[in-house]
Amino acid sequence: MKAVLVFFEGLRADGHRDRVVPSTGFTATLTTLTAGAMAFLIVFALALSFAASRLSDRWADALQGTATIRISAPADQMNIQVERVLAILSTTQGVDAAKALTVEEQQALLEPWFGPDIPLSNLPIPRLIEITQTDDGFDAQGLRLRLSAEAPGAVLDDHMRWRKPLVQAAQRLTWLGALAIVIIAMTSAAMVMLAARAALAANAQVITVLRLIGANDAYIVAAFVRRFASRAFIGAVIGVVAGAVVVLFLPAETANASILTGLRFQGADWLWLAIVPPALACVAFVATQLAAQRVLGDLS
Amino acid sequence: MKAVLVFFEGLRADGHRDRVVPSTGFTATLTTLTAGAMAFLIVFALALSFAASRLSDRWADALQGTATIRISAPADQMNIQVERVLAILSTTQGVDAAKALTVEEQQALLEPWFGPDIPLSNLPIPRLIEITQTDDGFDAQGLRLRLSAEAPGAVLDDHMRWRKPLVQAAQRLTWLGALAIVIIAMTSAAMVMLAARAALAANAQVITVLRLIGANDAYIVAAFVRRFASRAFIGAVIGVVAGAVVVLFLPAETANASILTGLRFQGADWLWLAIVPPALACVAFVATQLAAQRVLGDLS
Amino acid sequence: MIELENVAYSYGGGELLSDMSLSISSGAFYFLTGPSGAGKTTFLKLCYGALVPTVGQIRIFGNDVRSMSRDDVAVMRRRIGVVHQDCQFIDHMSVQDNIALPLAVSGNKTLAEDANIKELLAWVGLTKRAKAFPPELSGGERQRAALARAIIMSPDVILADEPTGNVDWEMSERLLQLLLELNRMGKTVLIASHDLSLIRSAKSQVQARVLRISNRRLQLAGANL
Amino acid sequence: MIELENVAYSYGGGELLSDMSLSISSGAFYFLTGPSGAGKTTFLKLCYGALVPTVGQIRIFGNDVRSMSRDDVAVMRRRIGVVHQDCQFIDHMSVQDNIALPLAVSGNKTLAEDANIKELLAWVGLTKRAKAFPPELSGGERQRAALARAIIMSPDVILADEPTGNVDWEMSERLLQLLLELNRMGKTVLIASHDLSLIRSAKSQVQARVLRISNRRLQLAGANL
Ligand SMILES: Nc1ncnc2c1ncn2[C@@H]1O[C@H](COP(=O)(O)OP(=O)(O)OP(=O)(O)O)[C@@H](O)[C@H]1O
Ligand SMILES: Nc1ncnc2c1ncn2[C@@H]1O[C@H](COP(=O)(O)OP(=O)(O)OP(=O)(O)O)[C@@H](O)[C@H]1O
Ligand SMILES: [Mg+2]
Ligand SMILES: [Mg+2]
Repeated sequence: MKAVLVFFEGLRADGHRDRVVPSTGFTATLTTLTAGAMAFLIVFALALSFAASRLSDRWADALQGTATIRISAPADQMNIQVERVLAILSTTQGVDAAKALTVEEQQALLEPWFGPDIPLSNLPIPRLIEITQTDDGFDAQGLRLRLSAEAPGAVLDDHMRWRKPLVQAAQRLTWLGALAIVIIAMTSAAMVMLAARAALAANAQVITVLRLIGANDAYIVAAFVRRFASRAFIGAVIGVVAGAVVVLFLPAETANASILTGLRFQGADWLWLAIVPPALACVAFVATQLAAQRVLGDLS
Repeated sequence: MKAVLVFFEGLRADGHRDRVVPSTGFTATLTTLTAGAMAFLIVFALALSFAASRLSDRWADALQGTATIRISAPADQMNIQVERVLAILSTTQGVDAAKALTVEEQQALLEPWFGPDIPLSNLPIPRLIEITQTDDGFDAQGLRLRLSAEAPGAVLDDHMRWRKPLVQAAQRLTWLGALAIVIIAMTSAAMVMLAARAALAANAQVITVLRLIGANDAYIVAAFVRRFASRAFIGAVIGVVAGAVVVLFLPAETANASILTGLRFQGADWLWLAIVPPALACVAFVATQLAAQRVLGDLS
Repeated sequence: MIELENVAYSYGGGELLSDMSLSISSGAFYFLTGPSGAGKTTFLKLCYGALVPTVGQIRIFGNDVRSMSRDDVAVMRRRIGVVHQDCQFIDHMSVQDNIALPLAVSGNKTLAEDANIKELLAWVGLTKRAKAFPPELSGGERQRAALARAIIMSPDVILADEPTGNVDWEMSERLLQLLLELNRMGKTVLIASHDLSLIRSAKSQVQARVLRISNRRLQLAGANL
Repeated sequence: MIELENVAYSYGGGELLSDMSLSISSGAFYFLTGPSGAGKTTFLKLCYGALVPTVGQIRIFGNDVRSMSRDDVAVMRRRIGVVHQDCQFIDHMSVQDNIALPLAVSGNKTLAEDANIKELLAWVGLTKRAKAFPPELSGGERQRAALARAIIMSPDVILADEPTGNVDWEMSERLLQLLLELNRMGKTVLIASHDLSLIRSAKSQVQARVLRISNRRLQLAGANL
């Protein structure tokens, strides 16, 4: 309860009280500069993290979207089976579109391996149906069961073999990005805390004088908390802006490097930056409050 | 010249002079803690950077290692052409090994598309030769020219189409890792500088007293420089060790996620960690020297 | 106002002050003397609650110091004006703001007191230095500023530790007049000083009692000055 | 030793000190008086090169202060012992170490001087407090420690700013004896003080000259004390 009162007392502006804490000098700028440097780092951690998660999204999208059904059947049965499989697919949840490949398309697929002259039309080769999945994907196991019951010549290949390592790689990238941001955010909080405490230690005389002339603890704590929290906020705003400007001026993604997105923030990502200054100000607020109360505890 | 003298004067141990700078108290630990936190971050930046570069190396290796030659020829000419191509390859620089695929191997390649029953042996399909490149790779253009002259039915496919975006992605990952480490290292240097200056500002009285009783500038600067540089060094050692321990305890790379290497340092990477403490100590050294000289400049 | 009962104090080594009993009554004028290091400053610190006695009881305005909360101590200090021996100020605020600080801190900022500050500054001879910063003051000016800050709240008790250690004879006479004036208005005054001529001068104008710390004990010095 | 020629000094506003000429000769004993804020501390700062005159010339040990390098000033200060009005110490070093600091700083640490420190501590009455830290000292003890630190290097000139402002009469007599002793050994002594009885006591034992700052000028006070 008392802490809450101190909190609100801390946010009420008071001209005289604000002047009690020095507004210039080196120890005064320590909190600002630290919050600035840390906000700058956090911007990069965010940028890295978003880039990693975009990259992994793209990989997942690119791979997860497709599957293939291969139908082997005697020549006269072939078209019936293809029809039947397409019918099954049209009622399968998670299948966005299904399309039987034409002979020319199948030939194009094989070209890298056999050149353009392979006489496919004369061969009893299987037909391929390409499936585009919806975002949720379909139940491969269920589909396999239905296919084996209704179209025994059809084999589903959901490309799992190719997909798995890349999806794992993408997940790990996202995870690394998140780890980086957690570690940088935690270190930043520690640094801002450290700076606030150091600035407070350098202002021990102000606290002593105030206590001696009869200021109560809430007044003293509030004077420092307001100043330091606002300094951390201002510093963090400067740091975020500087970081954002640098990120903006980084080489943009080149057109053909589409598989890896650039480091720039995109769309709503920018909003995350707005959280950084209040967060660092809160850290400074709490750190100053604790440190001031500790210094005061030593004064009778 | 004078700066050099001050440098060596700064590193000479002197019991009394060392005691002149407080060894305890909050502002005293500021430099240590800052260097520690920053070294901790640098360890992660290094880990990220190494992981990115290993990842991109693997991608490049996996893709760059192979190429294929497809030979289409009348059935009777086929074996002669294959022999001739293999002969050409054996004298081509940058080709590590070349091997004609057997019919079974070609069948296995096609299986995903056509099932196991495709009657390849009866077909006039081209033969494939798999090439393993050396690290340097071969000159694809030159090889194509030779092939078109000596074995007109052979077509070289160096997988460039598939490779390019992935190699670019890998390069970009390495570049991001390097960017992260440069930014974190620069911010760390700035923070250590800031901490040293703040600690010095808090010790202004010591400087004033020393100047008043007749200590010359070299003595005063040396006293602070030694202390702060060694504090930064100790803090950085602690930070590096803490960071290394955390990195060690991160989940190791799982066996099947082989495409993305883990965050752990490997082999000689560990040596890089040894550079961090001396580097931060140097930053503290220079920062303290400059700051002390500035404070002294204000004292008559 | 301030009552000590069998009070003893020690900083950790042997006892510095032992077995002191005293009742400082309202409106009295005291001097406190004793050799350097005898414990005068320590005694004053006990009187304004900065130190808690190791033995015995101290009551300030009727409250036992041991039972006071931190905020009680803060409020109590607004009723006791203290001139510290090593006067500390807030170095980035002007002398005038420093002197007015107790008003701001206790929330009693009114125009009447604004006029009061001007008068007070004139009395301690700091009108010209009102806009200066504390580190720019001379030793005597600091002491005078500290005295002004101590009495701006018009406290019930004034404790002054060597308030004239760095000022010349004329100025210390002038400051004494100020303190005598306040005493006449009913304030209790206790001055720690080793300036015998100041004590003599005061004794000729007011019925001042002289306390002496010797052999770790508080003694009432008689007319033997 | 220290020569002033038409020196004036101003902190930025009007001139605080004007047109002062003086030659402090070796082995002399000076007192400096003047009202609080007259510029005594400023005058002493000019004498040990902490301030450079705005007008005129000051030569210390024959060197013009304006032409001295920073290291020259440092070396010169080892020959001038100064007791500052607001004595500052290195708070995390013991009193004894603080007093010995000038020796360490100038590289003259020998055993002989170690014995010297003990003797000096005894003389200023700080033997028992030798291991204490400066913030634990009483006001008078600080001043005595500052005096001990000023004379440990056995300097040619001793400048003391109110060295007895916080000590009782007996102790100030004792400190005066120490300074007189040093003066007899040939050291030049200059004491800024407003303690008239101290000045009188000194005049009865040595041929002391009394300088007075009034109306921004330096005057030699005659026998009119
Ligand atoms: N914080 C402290 N810790 C330990 N000892 C202390 C502390 N403060 C003061 N002392 C010691 O207690 C003794 C009394 O100190 P005090 O300041 O009360 O003396 P005083 O009578 O005011 O002397 P002065 O006239 O020199 O100011 C001194 O010897 C001093 O060294
Ligand atoms: N750094 C400064 N900047 C501006 N004015 C200053 C500065 N230092 C001192 N003064 C002013 O110069 C005047 C003389 O100061 P000085 O300290 O020399 O006086 P003093 O004779 O030593 O007085 P006291 O006996 O009170 O110590 C004072 O009015 C003081 O306010
Ligand atoms: Mg005292
Ligand atoms: Mg002075």
